[in-house]
Formats: sequence, structure tokens, C-alpha cells
Amino acid sequence: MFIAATFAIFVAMFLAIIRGITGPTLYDRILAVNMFGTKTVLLISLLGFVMGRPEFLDIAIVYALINFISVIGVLRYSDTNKLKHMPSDEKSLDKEL
Amino acid sequence: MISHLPVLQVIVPLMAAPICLLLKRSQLVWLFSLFASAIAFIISVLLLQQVMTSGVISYELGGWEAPWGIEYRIDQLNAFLLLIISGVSTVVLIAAQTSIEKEIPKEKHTLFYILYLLSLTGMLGIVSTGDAFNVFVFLEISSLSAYALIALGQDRRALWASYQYLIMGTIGATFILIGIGLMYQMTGTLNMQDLSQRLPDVAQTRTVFTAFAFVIVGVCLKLALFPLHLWLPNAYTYAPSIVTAFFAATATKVAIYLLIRFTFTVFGLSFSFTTLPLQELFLLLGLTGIFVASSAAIYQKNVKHVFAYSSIAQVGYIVVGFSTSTITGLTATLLHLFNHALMKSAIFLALGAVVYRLGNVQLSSFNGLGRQMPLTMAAIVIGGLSLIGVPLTVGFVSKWYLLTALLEKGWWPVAILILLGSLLAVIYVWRIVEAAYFKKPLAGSVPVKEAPLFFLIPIWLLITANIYFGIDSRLSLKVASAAAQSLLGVSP
Amino acid sequence: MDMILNISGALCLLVGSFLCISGGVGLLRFPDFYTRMHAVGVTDTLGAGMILIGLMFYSPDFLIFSKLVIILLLTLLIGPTTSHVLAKAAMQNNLKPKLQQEDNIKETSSSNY
Amino acid sequence: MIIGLYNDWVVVVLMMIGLYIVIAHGNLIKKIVGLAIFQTSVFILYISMAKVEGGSAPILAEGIKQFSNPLPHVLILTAIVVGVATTALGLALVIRINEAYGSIEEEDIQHLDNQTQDETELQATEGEQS
Amino acid sequence: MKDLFAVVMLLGIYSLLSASFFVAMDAVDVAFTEAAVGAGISTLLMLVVITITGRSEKTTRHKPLLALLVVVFTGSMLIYGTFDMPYFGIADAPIHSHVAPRYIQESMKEVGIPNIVTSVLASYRAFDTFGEVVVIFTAGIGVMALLSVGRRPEENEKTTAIDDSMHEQYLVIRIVTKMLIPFILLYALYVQFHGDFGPGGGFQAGVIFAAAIILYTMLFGLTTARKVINQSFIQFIAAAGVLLYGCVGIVSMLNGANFFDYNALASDPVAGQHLGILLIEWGVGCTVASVMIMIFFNFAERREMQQNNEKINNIEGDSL
Repeated sequence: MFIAATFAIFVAMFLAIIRGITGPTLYDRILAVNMFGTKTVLLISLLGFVMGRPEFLDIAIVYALINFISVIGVLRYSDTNKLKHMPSDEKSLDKEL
Repeated sequence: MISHLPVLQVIVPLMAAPICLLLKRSQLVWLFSLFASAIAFIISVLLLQQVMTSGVISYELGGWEAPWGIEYRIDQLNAFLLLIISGVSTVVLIAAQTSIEKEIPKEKHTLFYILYLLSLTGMLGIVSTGDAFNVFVFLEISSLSAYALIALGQDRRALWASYQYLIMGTIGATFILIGIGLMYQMTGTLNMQDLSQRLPDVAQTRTVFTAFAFVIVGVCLKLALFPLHLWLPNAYTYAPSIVTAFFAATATKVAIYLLIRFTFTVFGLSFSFTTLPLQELFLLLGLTGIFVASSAAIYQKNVKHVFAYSSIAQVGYIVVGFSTSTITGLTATLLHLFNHALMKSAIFLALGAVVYRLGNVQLSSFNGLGRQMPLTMAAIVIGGLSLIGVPLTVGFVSKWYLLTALLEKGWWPVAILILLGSLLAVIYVWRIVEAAYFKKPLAGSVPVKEAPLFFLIPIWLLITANIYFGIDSRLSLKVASAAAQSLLGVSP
Repeated sequence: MDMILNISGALCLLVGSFLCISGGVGLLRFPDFYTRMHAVGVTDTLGAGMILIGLMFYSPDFLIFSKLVIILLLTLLIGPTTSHVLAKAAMQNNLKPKLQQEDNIKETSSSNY
Repeated sequence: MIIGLYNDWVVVVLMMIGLYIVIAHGNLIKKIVGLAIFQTSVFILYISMAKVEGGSAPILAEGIKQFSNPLPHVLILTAIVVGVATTALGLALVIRINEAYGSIEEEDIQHLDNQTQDETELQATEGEQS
Repeated sequence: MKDLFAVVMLLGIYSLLSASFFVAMDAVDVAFTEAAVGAGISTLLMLVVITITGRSEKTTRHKPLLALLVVVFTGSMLIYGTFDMPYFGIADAPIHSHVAPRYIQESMKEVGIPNIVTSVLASYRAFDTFGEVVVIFTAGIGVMALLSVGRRPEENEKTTAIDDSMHEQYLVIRIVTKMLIPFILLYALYVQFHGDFGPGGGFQAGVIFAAAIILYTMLFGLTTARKVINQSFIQFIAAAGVLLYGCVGIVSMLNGANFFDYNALASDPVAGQHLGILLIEWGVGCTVASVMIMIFFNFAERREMQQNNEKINNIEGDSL
């Protein structure tokens, strides 16, 4: 059962990576990274059980925290002028719309 | 306390660095770091004495015996290098306070001394340790502080030079890390002594070849051996003068030490030189390095650039001596390490004095300087003569031994090439002499005074040592040949 | 007793895995940022919750159980918050939902510079 | 052989991707990213050599007999720290370079440098002539 | 990929992935560190830098051929080297049979803590770890030497006002953060002390602690954070950490044993080891936390300075 769940998480992670690479907007990437982070937390917890040493959940807690902090960081720093100079986001957005 | 000397050697400057951060006042910090460096120097003298009388000293950190814990292992070679590094550092530090006053903003003086001490610590640590991974850690301490120190230069090109050095240096360090990893994978140990015993069993495997290649390439990046030298000239030119004087005399020496240590001690002579074409390779690279760098030095407009390129050429001489792998050749290499440290630190300190008075070191602003700053210019000239290899200077001694070693091997074409290389040195030194003594000062340039005393003392200390060891080379020769003999496994 | 624990744990894991995959598919297939965020936000919180609860059924001792509870609480706290902030930031930077197509193109092109 | 060594090969490919980025890209931040990838791949090399089939994490517990090798873990802990230190210093340099040159592209910087070099040489020759 | 922002995000993902791999390879301590450092701190630092320098990359690649050549050569060299490597996972490879067995079998008796990684890190190879702390310290000093702006000019009223208004939008997140920060700090302490028994230790704890402070700084502004923790205080802690670590060694030396020989710290060797490891972990934690905070503050300060300049330029431009 653990194996099956691990596999499911791998699939979800893979999908998130695709979204992270393709974009198209900044926020899609952030979303993908965030989802990837949560999935990693689950993966680590599951791996502990798969390998029969579930004591190492501490790592999962750290992941959850770090994930939160980096998403906040991304958002905090994404609303500066410099980042908006990048035209490709808006262009691709236009294309998509 | 005597038995703890090997570790104190590294710990004293290391612990002094954070204390400097707490002291804050720059004058005080200068005195304190000078003090720490001087203690390190005294320790290195004691260590050398001890090693020469009683042989290899081994110190087990944490009380764990060698392959499990980290071992400090001081033999003649280490002790010799420790002496060079801490000695140069102490002498150069005397001039530091005066020099950085003009070159570095006031609030960064404390940080400068801390970084300087950390860099010293890193180099001492690399040299004294007997553990391959510990080398990597201390290599990074010295490199990181070196990047920051170089970036402190006034010119914005210093930043760019430092960045390039950072990229190259990190690639080099990572290569060394890969090499150490592969060695570890084949033998299961990190201790150099243990490695040297266990490597012959697996010497014929492809993994060990790769490990060797990666370590050597990584070290050569740090060493600025000919095709990998691109980071060095700008880094030396735009760094603060004190930093240049310190690094030119020590940084490449430490890399050469690593090269010698890995090829001779860890992998062993037979592996490095018989199974692999290392000898021919190094000979070739060394010779090309001498010619390319010396010719490049001739065309430079900035005097610091001239001597930076000359450093690369000197690395070439050292590597040629190293590639003979005979006792005389190695003695020449080690002597040249010592001698080159003496000349280059004196020359770059003198250039620092010129920067202090003039604000730049363009060749054109040297015009007529021979009369305005006679003592400083005389030092540069003596240093330059020593670079050429004129008798009565140390340069002559090491070149003499190098030529003897080459002739012993029967490589007389190489010997002729070396002499030709020295001719190139004559040209670039002459250009400076010509500007300083035979040209009139530029119209409209303000005449300058002689350099301040805090510059002259260290410069002339080094120059006196230069001449002394040029005339009476028994002491340095004794140590160098003892180190060479111990490396080649010949009992002295 | 063990049997019941195992079965309910397996069930939770199964549901959680399904939710995670569906969230991933949603992230990939939905048309614009806000709908994608909806897919991720909802399934992530529930899916992660289910998987963690499922693991709790299997946990051998109390320490591990309590760590899982902490992780669960963290996810419950952090997931919605990030979703909220993300949506808000996107909205403030003039990323419009795909609903009203005609106004949208005008507005994005006028407000970006 | 393929099964026994495939992970090493994957690591090699990752390392080379990192190294390629460092050498080929002109953007200074991207170079640092490349370095980070390069270093992380080396960490993977070390860690994968520590694994023992059937072993467990090297934390002693009852009922577990075989452990993976703890020494590479220790080494890599140190190496990670070194890596982050290098990254931080490199990024600090990038900030300063950006302030001094107004660009973080290698080409632009080299171009600007050549200009200043020419200028100083020009001044020097002028001075000599006068 | 021309968008540096995306590059950094993907680097974060790569780091998370490799950390998961480390867990699968039993390297829990390493995974812990990689997660906190690679995915957390370095990603954040890179983000800050991108906001300063701009996020697009020029398309030109210079010397791609040379690069390819070097890379192919190095890569094939490495592949060549792998052919004689011991296969993955086999238990009788040299690394598993020479030095490591002693750590696994004897460390409980000699050092007395269950986490072998910690006992190797803090006792057998304590000097490496000392070096690591010094590396971090060097990086902190280096960043300070490069970026510190000396005396901060008195805060411009206008800019602080702008700065404050910018935070108003983050009401929800501010509240959640306020709830989380004490928990994170507490957790950092837990990691600090639990390093002997599970994954964790001074370094990881320091990074987590620093992450909490960084989170606070991001949401409440640099000026506020500076009021809580001022520059000279952090410098003091950073130096004190290194000194504490070194002093453990010196004390053991004064007690007549070798440097870092903890056995000499107490009458009972195992108790001495415990004491020594506890102290040096504290040293590591202090230095790492304060240096990380220091680096982040310096980066953020530069960013703020630059933005203020831009704003002032904009205002002046408008008035003209």
C-alpha cells in the first residue's frame, strides 16, 4: 500500500514539474513549486514507512516549513519592479488568452 | 605545549580571526593580527627545528588514531612550507596598516584583517593536514577568503576578477572533491598515509586513473599552470597591494605543495611517473607556460600585470623542476618555492608602496621614479634581478640547481630553453628599470617622496633575506634537500 | 483490531493517492492559473491530509503519531494560506481569470506598462 | 554492469549538465546556478556510494543490524555547507558587479573592461607624449 | 530557458528532489541539511539577487563548442572511471569494509550516542566540522566586506511609509506567520538537542532558526527586524560560536589531552564526549544561524537601498 501511494505521489510530482517548466506565468511556476513541496513532504513521510524506519519524520516537518518560507519569499520578492520588466510572461499570457 | 605545536600552528590564526571581530578598532586589530601571525611564525620555526632533528611529527586530533580520526602530519616538506607561509604573512602584515589606509574604506579594515587571517589559516591548514578531505575544507576556507579579499580592490575590475576566480576556483575544488571521492571509493580511507599504502593494490583500475586525473586538474586550476592560468593576472593586478603580495608569495605555493603531496606521497612515485605520462606532460606545460607568460609579461602596460604574468612563468620553472622527479630536481623546486616567495612578496610590497604614493602602477608613471623613491625602486630592481637569476641573489641558486638537475637527466635542450626563458625575464625587468632610471618624469606629474617606513622595513627585510640566502644558501638548501629526500623515500 | 487499523489506513492512503494524482492532472490540464490553483489547493490539502491520516493508522508508537499530527496541522495551516496569498498576489498583478475574454486582453495590455 | 553502475552514469550526466551551464552561459547568476547543480551532483555521487543493499540509516536502533556507511554522509554535510557559502559569496559578488557595471552578462562586462583598458592606455600614451 | 526566475524555481525543485533521493539512500542528516539549505536558503538568496539584477538573460551563448568539448571530455573520463567501481549497494565494497565498520560498531561504546553521523561529525572528525564552521564564518565576513554599506543613513520618511504600506496587503499571512514563528524557533531548539538521537544537529538547527528570522524580515520589513536583532549583536554571536567551538578544543588541550579530545573534559570519557558534543553543537548552531541572518540582511539591505534609489529617481523624474 505504501508503495502504491509513493508511486501516486511520484506521478503527481512529475505533473507538477511539467507545469513548472512550461509556466506560462510566474504564478503557475510558484504554484507548481508549492505543490511539489507538499508532495515532497508526503513522499518523505511515506519513504520512512516504506523503509521501515519511520522515526525520521522530522525531515518532513522541515520540508513543510521551508516550503512555506520559500513560497512567501517568492511572493514577497515577486512584486518588485524588476521582475515585471520581463516581458515574456505577459506575452505568453496574451498568447494564451 | 610542545607536543601540541602542529595544531597550534593552525589554531592560533584561526582563533584570532573571530577575536578580531570583537575588537573592532582597526589599529588594535592590526596589532593583534600581526601578533597572531608572528606567533604562527615562531611556531613554524620551532616545528621545523623539531622535524629536522627528530623526524616526522604526527598529531591525532580528538585523540582518535589515524584512519578514523584526522591526523596532522608534519614532515620536512610541510614544515618548510609552513615556515614560508607564516613568515611571508608576518612580514607583509607589517606594511598592511599603511597600505590599506589608501586602498580600502575605513569601515572595512577590520573585515580585511579577519579575512587575511582566515586565508592564512586556510593555507596553513592545507599544508599541515594529513587527511585528504580536510584538505578540501581548508582549501575552501582559504579560497573563500581569497575571493573576498581580491574583491576589496578599488577598481571595479577587481570584482570581475574575483568572480572569475570564484568560478574557476570552485570548479577546481569540486574536481578535487570528485577525485577524493573516487579514491575513497576504491580504498575506503581518507588518510593520506593510509591511502598511499592501500592505493598500490588497486592502482591498475580505471577508477584510480580518473581519480588521479581529477585531483591533478583541480590542483592545476588552483596552481594557475599554463592553460588554466586565465584567472590569475587580473586577480593579482586588481586586488589590494597587500593581498597581492601575500598571495603571490603563498597561494600558488600551497597548490604546488598539494601537487607534490598527491603525486609523490599519496599516489606514489611509480604510479605517477611510470604508469602515466605525467613527466612529459608537465615538462611540456611548464615550458610553454614559461614562454607564453614571459612574452605576455613583456607587453603589459601595468607593472602589476607584468609581475603577475611573471608569477605564471615562475610556476612553469617550478613545474619543470618537479617533472624531473630526481632529488636534485625536487630540491630545485622546493628552493624555488622559497626563493620565489621571497622575491615576489618583496616586489609586490614595493609596488604597494608605489601605489601608496602614486595611486597607480602604470608603467608610464614609473618614469623617473628611480630618483624620487630610490629605496623602493632599488628593491624592485634587486627583486627583478633575482627573477632573472643573477648571481648573489636567490634566483641564481634555484636556477643553478634546476639546470644541474636537467643536465643530470641529460635534458640539455630543456636547459637551454630555460636559459632562453630567463632572457625574456631580462627584457621585462629592463623595461621597468629603463622607465625608472633613464626616463624623465612626466611633465606635470607631482614629484613624490620615498615610501613610508612601514613599507621600507618589510621590503628591505625581504630583500636582505633574498641576498643573504643568495650568498649563503646552506640553510635553505639543507631543508629543501632533506624534504626532497624524504619525498623520494631516500634516507638522508 | 490490527486488521481494522490496517484496512482503514490503506483506505485513507488509497483515497489520498487518488486525490494527489487528480490534483496533478488538474494542475496540468486546467485552462488558467486560477482554476489550476483551485485544483491544487483543494486536492493538496485533502489529499495530503488523507495520506497523513492513513499513515497515522500505521504508526508504531506515540512519538511518530504526534509528529504526523504536527505535519498535518502544518499542512492544514500552510496550504490554504499560500493559496490565498498566491491568488491575491496574482490578482494584484493584473492576472485576470479567463472568464471575460474581451476585457481581459485590453486590461492586461494596458496595465502592464 | 548496467544495473550496477547506472546511478553513477546518471550522476555523471547531471554533473556535466552543471559544468556545461557554468562554462557556456554568459549570465553570472546562471553560472552560479550551474555551479550549484554541479556540486549537488557530486553530493549525489558520494551519497550513492554510501548505500548498502539492505542497510538502514546510520542511527542505531534495536533490531537493525546493517547500516549504510556514515562517513560519506559526514563529508557531504560539510560539503553542503561549503557549497552554500560559495553560493552566498558568489551572489554577493554578482550584486556588486551589477552595481559597478550595470549588467550581469559576461559579454557586456568584458566589453566595458576593454573600454576602460583602452582609455587608461590612451591616457598613458598621451602623458608620455606630452 | 531565458527566465532566471524559472531557473531558480527549478533549482529549488532539483534540490528537493535530490534531498528526497538522499532520504531513499539512508542519508537522513544530509537530506535534512540539503532541504533546509538548498531548497530554502540558497533559493531565497538567489531570488533576492534576481530582484536586484533583473530576471531576463541574454540569449547569446559564448564558446558553446569549447564548453561542449570540455564537458564531453570530462564526462567520458568519469564514465571511463566508473567501469572499475564497485557496484551500487554491494556490502563488501572497500568503503564498507575499511574505516567505517569501526564507527558503526564502536561508536556507541566510545562516544555513546546513537546517531553515528553525529558522533563521526562531532567527535571522530570534529576538526572537519570546525573547518566547516570557519567556512561559514568566512562566507559571512566575506559577504559583509562586499555588501555592508557602513553607517545606514537615517531612514527617509517617505520610503519607510511606502515600505509599510506594502505590507498591509499581507494581513492573513502575517497572522499565520506570527503563529508559526514561535513554533519554528521551538522546533529549531528541538533539532539542536535531538541531533544525538535522530537526524539534526547544530547546523540544521541554525539554518531553521535563521529561516524563522528571515521569514519575519520578509513580512515585517528589514527596519523592524533590525530593531529586534542588530548588526553588531549578530556579529558577536557569529564570532562567539566559532570561539566556543575552538575553546572546547583548547580546554581539552589544557587538560592534557589532544585538541578536541573530549574524553578529557570530564572524569568519565563518555560523559566527556557528551559534554563536548553538546558544546560544539551549540557553537555550530550559533555561528550558522547568525551568519545566515547576516548574509540575508546584507542582501536585503542592498535591495532596499537600490529600490529607494529608484524610487527617489522616479519621484524626481516626475517632479521634473
